Amino acid sequence: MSRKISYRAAMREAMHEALANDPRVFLMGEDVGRYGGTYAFSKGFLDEFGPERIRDTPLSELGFVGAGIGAALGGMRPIVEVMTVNFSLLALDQIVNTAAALRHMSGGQFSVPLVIRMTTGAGRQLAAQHSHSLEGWYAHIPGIKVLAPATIEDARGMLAPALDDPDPVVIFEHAGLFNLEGELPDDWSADISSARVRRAGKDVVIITHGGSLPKALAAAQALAEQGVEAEVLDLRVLRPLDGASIMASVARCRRAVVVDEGWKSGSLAAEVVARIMENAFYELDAPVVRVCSEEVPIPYAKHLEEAALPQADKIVAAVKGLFA
Amino acid sequence: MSRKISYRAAMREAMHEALANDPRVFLMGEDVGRYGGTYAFSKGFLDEFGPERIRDTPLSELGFVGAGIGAALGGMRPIVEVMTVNFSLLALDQIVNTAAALRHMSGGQFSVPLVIRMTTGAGRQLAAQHSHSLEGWYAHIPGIKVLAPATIEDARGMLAPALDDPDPVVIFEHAGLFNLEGELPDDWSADISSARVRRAGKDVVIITHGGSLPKALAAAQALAEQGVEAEVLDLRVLRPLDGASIMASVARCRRAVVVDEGWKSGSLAAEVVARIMENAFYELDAPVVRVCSEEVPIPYAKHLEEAALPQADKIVAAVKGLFA
Amino acid sequence: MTDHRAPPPPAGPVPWDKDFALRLLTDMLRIRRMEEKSAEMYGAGKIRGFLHLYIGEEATGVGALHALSPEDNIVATYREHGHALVRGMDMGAIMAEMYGKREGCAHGRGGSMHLFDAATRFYGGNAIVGGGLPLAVGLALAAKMSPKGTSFGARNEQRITACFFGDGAVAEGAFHESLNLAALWRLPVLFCCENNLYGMGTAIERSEAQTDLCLKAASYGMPALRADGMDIVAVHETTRQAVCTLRESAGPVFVEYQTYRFRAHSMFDAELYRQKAEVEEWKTRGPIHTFTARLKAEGKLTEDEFLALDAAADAEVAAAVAFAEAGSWEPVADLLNDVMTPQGSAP
Amino acid sequence: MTDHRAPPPPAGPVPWDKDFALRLLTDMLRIRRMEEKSAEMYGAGKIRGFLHLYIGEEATGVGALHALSPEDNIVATYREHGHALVRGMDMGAIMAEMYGKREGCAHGRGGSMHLFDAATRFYGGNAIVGGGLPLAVGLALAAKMSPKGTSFGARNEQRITACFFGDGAVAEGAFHESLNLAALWRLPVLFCCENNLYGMGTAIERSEAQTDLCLKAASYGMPALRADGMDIVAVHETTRQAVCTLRESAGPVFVEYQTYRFRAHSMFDAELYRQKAEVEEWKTRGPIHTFTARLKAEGKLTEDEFLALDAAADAEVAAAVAFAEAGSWEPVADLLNDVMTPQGSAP
Ligand SMILES: Cc1ncc(C[n+]2csc(CCOP(=O)(O)OP(=O)(O)O)c2C)c(N)n1
Ligand SMILES: Cc1ncc(C[n+]2csc(CCOP(=O)(O)OP(=O)(O)O)c2C)c(N)n1
Ligand SMILES: [Mg+2]
Ligand SMILES: [Mg+2]
Repeated sequence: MSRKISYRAAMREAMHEALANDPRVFLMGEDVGRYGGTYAFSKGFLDEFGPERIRDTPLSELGFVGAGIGAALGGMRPIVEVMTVNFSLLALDQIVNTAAALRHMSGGQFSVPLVIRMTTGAGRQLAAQHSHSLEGWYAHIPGIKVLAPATIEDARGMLAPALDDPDPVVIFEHAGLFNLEGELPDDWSADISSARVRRAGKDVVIITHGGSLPKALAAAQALAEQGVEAEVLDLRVLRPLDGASIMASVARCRRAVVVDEGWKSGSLAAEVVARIMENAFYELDAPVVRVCSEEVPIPYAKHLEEAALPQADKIVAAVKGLFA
Repeated sequence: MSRKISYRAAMREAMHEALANDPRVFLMGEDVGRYGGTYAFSKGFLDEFGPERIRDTPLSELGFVGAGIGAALGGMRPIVEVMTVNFSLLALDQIVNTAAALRHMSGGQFSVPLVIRMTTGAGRQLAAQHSHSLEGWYAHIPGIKVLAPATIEDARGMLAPALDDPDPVVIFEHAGLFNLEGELPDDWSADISSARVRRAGKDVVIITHGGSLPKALAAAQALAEQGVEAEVLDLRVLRPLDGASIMASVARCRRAVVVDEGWKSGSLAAEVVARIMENAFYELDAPVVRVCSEEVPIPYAKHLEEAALPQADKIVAAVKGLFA
Repeated sequence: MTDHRAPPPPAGPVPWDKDFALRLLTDMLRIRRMEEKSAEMYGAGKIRGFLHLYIGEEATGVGALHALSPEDNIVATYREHGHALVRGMDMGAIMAEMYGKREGCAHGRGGSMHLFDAATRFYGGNAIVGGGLPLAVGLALAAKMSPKGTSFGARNEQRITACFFGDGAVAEGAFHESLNLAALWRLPVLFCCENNLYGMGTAIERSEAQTDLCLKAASYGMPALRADGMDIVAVHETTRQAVCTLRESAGPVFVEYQTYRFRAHSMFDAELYRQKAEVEEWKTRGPIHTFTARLKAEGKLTEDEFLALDAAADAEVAAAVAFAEAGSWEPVADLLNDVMTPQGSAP
Repeated sequence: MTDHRAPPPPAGPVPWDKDFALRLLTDMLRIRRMEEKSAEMYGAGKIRGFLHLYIGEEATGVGALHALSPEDNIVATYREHGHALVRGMDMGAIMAEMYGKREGCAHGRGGSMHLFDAATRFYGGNAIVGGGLPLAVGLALAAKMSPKGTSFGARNEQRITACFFGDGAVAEGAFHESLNLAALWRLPVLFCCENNLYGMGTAIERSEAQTDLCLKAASYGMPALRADGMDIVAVHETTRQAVCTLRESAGPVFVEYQTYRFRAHSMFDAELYRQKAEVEEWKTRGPIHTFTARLKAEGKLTEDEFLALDAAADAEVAAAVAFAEAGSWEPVADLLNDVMTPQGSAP
């Protein structure tokens, strides 16, 4: 018995559950309280949990992310919401030099059980400063885990294990998914360690994550109508990558396309391709190709933004290229 | 007729020349003046050029890097020195959201002729917060150029074209190279667009940059003594990558090892491997492998730090693995 | 919910001749009508992305910018349509930019949050809160130290860089670093803080431990002035005074304009964080109708004249919309334009 | 070159009983001897990386930390050997850490700049200037809001988080954001600014437009106190007063300690930025010999007692060095330890 719910509502439920069940959990970030959350994720929470636990912060990304690290060290389980990945650039020093390194620098004396959530991605005509997809940057840093819930189940299920995790976990939520509606199964519990096949196939595997998953699924659907059975692998966990699942899909399909909204050069997709090169070179019937964002700051104009981002038709074309 | 000079002295000469020849050029950063430069690159400059042009800044990385962008917009040609890449995390917002995007956001009305120099890399037992190699992060950003002078000629020659460039150029100087001594040829002029073969070979190409170049050359030497002719390709320019030179070496050698001091996952090396996969798959006799840093915040203890970083013996072993 | 009681509406004599007074009134009307139309076009789907309206705050930008010279540099935020227009940008180029058309000031690459204009030294349009502050410091540094004969930044001791930012930006580290640098290096920066009491949904008392923003300037040894941002006379005279102080002290000056945003933060804001009554009370202090009333009371403006000005503004808006509608789309083939500067073209 | 004239040497009565006075003197001596030996061992190549000595500033850390309780949290910088020692860390564990040995407090992973100790709530050692400030705000937030019964952060209204940082850190955005957050949220943070007049080679007047650092606190509505950091009596009494103020006001307090670094910034500093004479003058204010003289003048200390204390410190140092020398290296096979927390082990 499942029920229909939106990605936004699922994430909201997950936060509500965490706040209701664990007094150490609190939500901190810009406009999470009175405003109701930039994307209405925490609407109503302020009245229910109060201003101490639904804590509106000043515009001080470096300061309140660092405060979240300190609060985690102090025994709390903070959920720090950075409004969008674009603003997280201001907090990177605290995330990379403190949160990720503290356990190691202290010889294992201190862990940082912190969850940082942020909206990522383009597609809403917000232009160059509001359209970054920097998950790949975060996935480069030892000492943190990086998640990308791309389905309703994961929006509902990934927060709990992230909060249970003794180390910093960064969760990327793609703005293009918030209004996604779908069936939430009764058992939506999720791990934060494995990739998952979202559509089975045998001719090619489309490896992707986050906001590109619906595009990959649409491409697979279109390809099916043309007789190509594309498998779709959702990475889900961007650090550490689930190499075994990637290699299993590649071994099965012998062809792969990696789709990633990050700019192509230095993208997370490059890491996936490199892993395939290192571990499944002899399984490949064709070189792996990438469908990423064009190397341009994301333009405002709709037609240019669409042209800059991965799209289902580009994925279809890339797949066909593998059989040409 | 060449002359013997150190990497530090070469970089110093390049800055001195720029300051002496172009009144729009000035040097700004922490301790570039009275202290003489953290690594003595600008020792004596204060007396010669004065405090306006050899401008000591407060500890305000975000602020003075942003001020450099504004000064460039205002007609100057600033050389902004961020003491080390580790501290540049505090300035990333200005570099990514302003310097790199401004020309595009303004529809081409404003360019940012700014040069940002920073020390990068590990190897001096400075531990987790002072040992980053994040060139790969910068190389992901459209709108900027990224350079890694790894030789005395490039330390001497790359600054001038970087200053002539109308767009932001970020120069990474690996601390392990500063005391490098060598012969500077009379013509040390350098381009900022191409990779260069530092040692010719035919059996395998070792692709690297920056502080790993001497290690790659040492490995090639050791391999030669064992009968393996390794070519060494110095990327020099990390964005945009010189794909043609990479593919030419790969086509010549049919085997490749990519060496990069960044952490393996999401490293610049991953991008190089992905490009080879996309463009030279059928030229390969074996999968390309990477020799990168281990996925650990760099430890202080000497033996652990050495074990965490790429070393000549690891490169030799990786190359031999390709022939196993 | 905090209640920000509005002080009594601006009143008192207008110390300007009719001509000047009407010029400022006209600019406020031009902004108001342009933005009302922008909101309408947003509803119609012609404008997308984020749209931050300046409605209610017009006196601040108009009064301040009229105290500056064409040689000065301007740095603004994502709530900058008004500043761009007063600065002298063509309304058609602004509207076309919001439409995403090639005829826009940035060919549709930037949109509402990224208006730029080299001709009027308008350095944008910045969607990162506080992001313009370091930029302004650098522009002032260039004006102070750039050698004679350099083209674009040609040395100009007289040149001021005015940087507009909101109350929310004051909490950012960028604010602290920028004010310190400007004061330490004695740079001609006019820090124009548009305090509209909220940063998105966060009231200033929940953002600042010290809500008297002028006290912040003191911690950098920087002179600070405050003006009623709803009173264009106070805004303009205070800004003129600030410019004098800046020239005499040969260093930066901080000005706080106390104003209020009548509309939602952006087009996606349910305004749960403030009471309708508070907004209504502030609307009684509206910069346009209060200034209009004062001018009429002084016999500097008749109803007919007002209607004529308003009609002219409407006509300009209609023409701007027509221009935007008639505009073209940049070809997708040009997507990668303006990422790097073409070789040879000097910046 | 600026000349920072030193005020007259600390003098006057010591308002403490002999026992307490000697405890503080002893701690200053222990730090001094430990660091002198560290410098020697650096020269001998036993210690590598960066080594930042606290020599000359001992009165600050010793006087301040003795005003705090074991329940309080401490956050420090890369110049933290002294704080770590006074806080109660074993000198052997500190020395072994600097040697990079497994027996070090962080098994040699951190080194001189990253001393940590959970047992004494010593949260490090931070090599990013200003990096510890937000951390301290968060620790105080946890102390204030963490629910009863949670193990590590067990709620403790009495718990203060003391954050040490230098004058150079004041220019960082992190300082601004952290002080505002602490004041805005009324958090029990004691901001301990060790103003030694230089940030590396940059004198404070080239770093701060406003060199009166206590005025900064005012811009956050935060009470501020100042103490002669070379006078351990002033440091301790002022810090005790600050703690009282913090408890009464139930909010953060800022304390500036005016001190001076006798040695180079790190082991790679040619000290071109200050005059020898300036250093020599400040040395006449040395915290240890001036305090010793005052105690002797009051008959609270005899030369023999002093020599005995000094000998004890030397002995402790010798033992610490022997411990470090005898220590072992972590096996390279364990390189990847302590990156992530092993499953099951609660943080
Ligand atoms: C660094 C950063 N953080 C968060 C945001 C999201 N945001 C956009 S506007 C805004 C409020 C800014 O308030 P204020 O500075 O007072 O300007 P106002 O909108 O009131 O004119 C916020 C939080 C942003 N754009 N940049
Ligand atoms: C963010 C950052 N920028 C630069 C540095 C390099 N650095 C290390 S210590 C230091 C000076 C700090 O001065 P201050 O805060 O006064 O502390 P002090 O060394 O005087 O105790 C600098 C510039 C750093 N570690 N972190
Ligand atoms: Mg505001
Ligand atoms: Mg100092």
